[in-house]
Amino acid sequence: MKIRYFAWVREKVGVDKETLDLPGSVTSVTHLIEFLKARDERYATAFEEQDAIRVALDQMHVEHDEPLGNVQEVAFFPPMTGG
Amino acid sequence: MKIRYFAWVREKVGVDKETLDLPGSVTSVTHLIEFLKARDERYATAFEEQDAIRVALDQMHVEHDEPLGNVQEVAFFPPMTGG
Amino acid sequence: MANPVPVIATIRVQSEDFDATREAELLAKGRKDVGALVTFTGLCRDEGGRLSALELEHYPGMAEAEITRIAEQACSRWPLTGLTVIHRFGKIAPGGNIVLVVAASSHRRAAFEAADFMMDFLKTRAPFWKKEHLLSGESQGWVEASDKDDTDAKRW
Amino acid sequence: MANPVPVIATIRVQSEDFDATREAELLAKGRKDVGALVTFTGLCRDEGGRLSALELEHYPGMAEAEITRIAEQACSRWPLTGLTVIHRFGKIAPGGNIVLVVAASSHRRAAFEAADFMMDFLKTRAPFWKKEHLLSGESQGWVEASDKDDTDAKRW
Repeated sequence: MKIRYFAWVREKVGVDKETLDLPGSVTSVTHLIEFLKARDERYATAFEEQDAIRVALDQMHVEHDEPLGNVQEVAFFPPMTGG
Repeated sequence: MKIRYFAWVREKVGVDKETLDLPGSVTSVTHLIEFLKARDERYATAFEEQDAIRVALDQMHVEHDEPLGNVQEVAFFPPMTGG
Repeated sequence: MANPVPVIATIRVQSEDFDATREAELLAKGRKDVGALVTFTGLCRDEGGRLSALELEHYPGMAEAEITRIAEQACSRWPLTGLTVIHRFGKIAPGGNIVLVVAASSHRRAAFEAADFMMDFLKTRAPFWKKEHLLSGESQGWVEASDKDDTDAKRW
Repeated sequence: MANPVPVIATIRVQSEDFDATREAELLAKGRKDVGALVTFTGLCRDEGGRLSALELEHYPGMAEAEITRIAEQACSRWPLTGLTVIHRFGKIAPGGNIVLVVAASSHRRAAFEAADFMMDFLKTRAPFWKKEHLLSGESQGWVEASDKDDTDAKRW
């Protein structure tokens, strides 16, 4: 699965995108965040304030309890500040 | 006193401005309208729907019960449709 | 939210056309405190092909004075960095400009609300009256004031 | 109030500057059914002389997609004759353009509300993030999302 990070999430994780093979137990956004946090200190720091992180599946905003289904691309980022 | 008329009030009265000497009994806008209506059929027609007519004293919107005081200029016109 | 030093609005009542861009640029150019610029342009519609022109009559003197009073309210109510209002009079063909409001502020809500407020009160308080001229060559008569405009103005 | 045939909005996400006038003209030119044109331009402020630039990061692909989704909502909700949205990314100096919304309609409330709606949702849903660069040469960090923006977006 392709994972992208933006803004300070990207800076904390240290990469802007990566492709990961996920275990079958990772079926929702929340599971994916837990999986990432357990990988490495950088992810643990990036996702420390987990509720503040926004997520998009295949470029659509979703909530953390959304199932991952067959999505190709997951993105994590802080609340938007455009406009 | 200088009196001005605009839009369909002007068309019905037949002049765009005139200067009238008013009797001392004409002390408010309402009195002035009554005075004009009694003058001539054209005024009677112009002010037929009296409540629809707006009035300005010295270029400020006022209500019909406003005293005339020492104003120089009275204007009568329909509701505005600019913008 | 009120601005400690309200800006002086630029008000013009004219028969000539205006350049919305130029007016907007004048409010933003060379400044670094303007975060939001809202421009409203009111144009003459042909009402489904019925109209050849609108003719705008106005009350010279009072038109400028009343727009200035409305603009002063806007400037004291919202923290604007600039406000420009231009209202044309005379005969205007479909597609032509009638009215321009440009509101500049550091903040977008202030700019939006001030421009919206100005338009509502220009419609209901500025002494202008529109007469319709038909393509058939007749003069159709005076546009009637809309209740919707009165309702809009009561929002503020 | 809904338009029977919603217009197709013009959406662009680009690093290049835009010309607000030209975009507004494209929506009005040669038409006689446009009565109201509302243009919102969002500009980079220097925050009282503190900033040398804002840097806008965006999510390519999703930025266009999300703005399109917001614009489709606006087009189905208000009877617009045209809608253009341009959002820039990259480094933008104080006084520079960031975002443009132009809404055209026969009616002024529709044009005002659609532009206002677009801006509220661009702020809270379009995937862009601002980083501040200070005059001192440092990078100050990421701009925090404002609660006010969330409140504004909940009005609709």
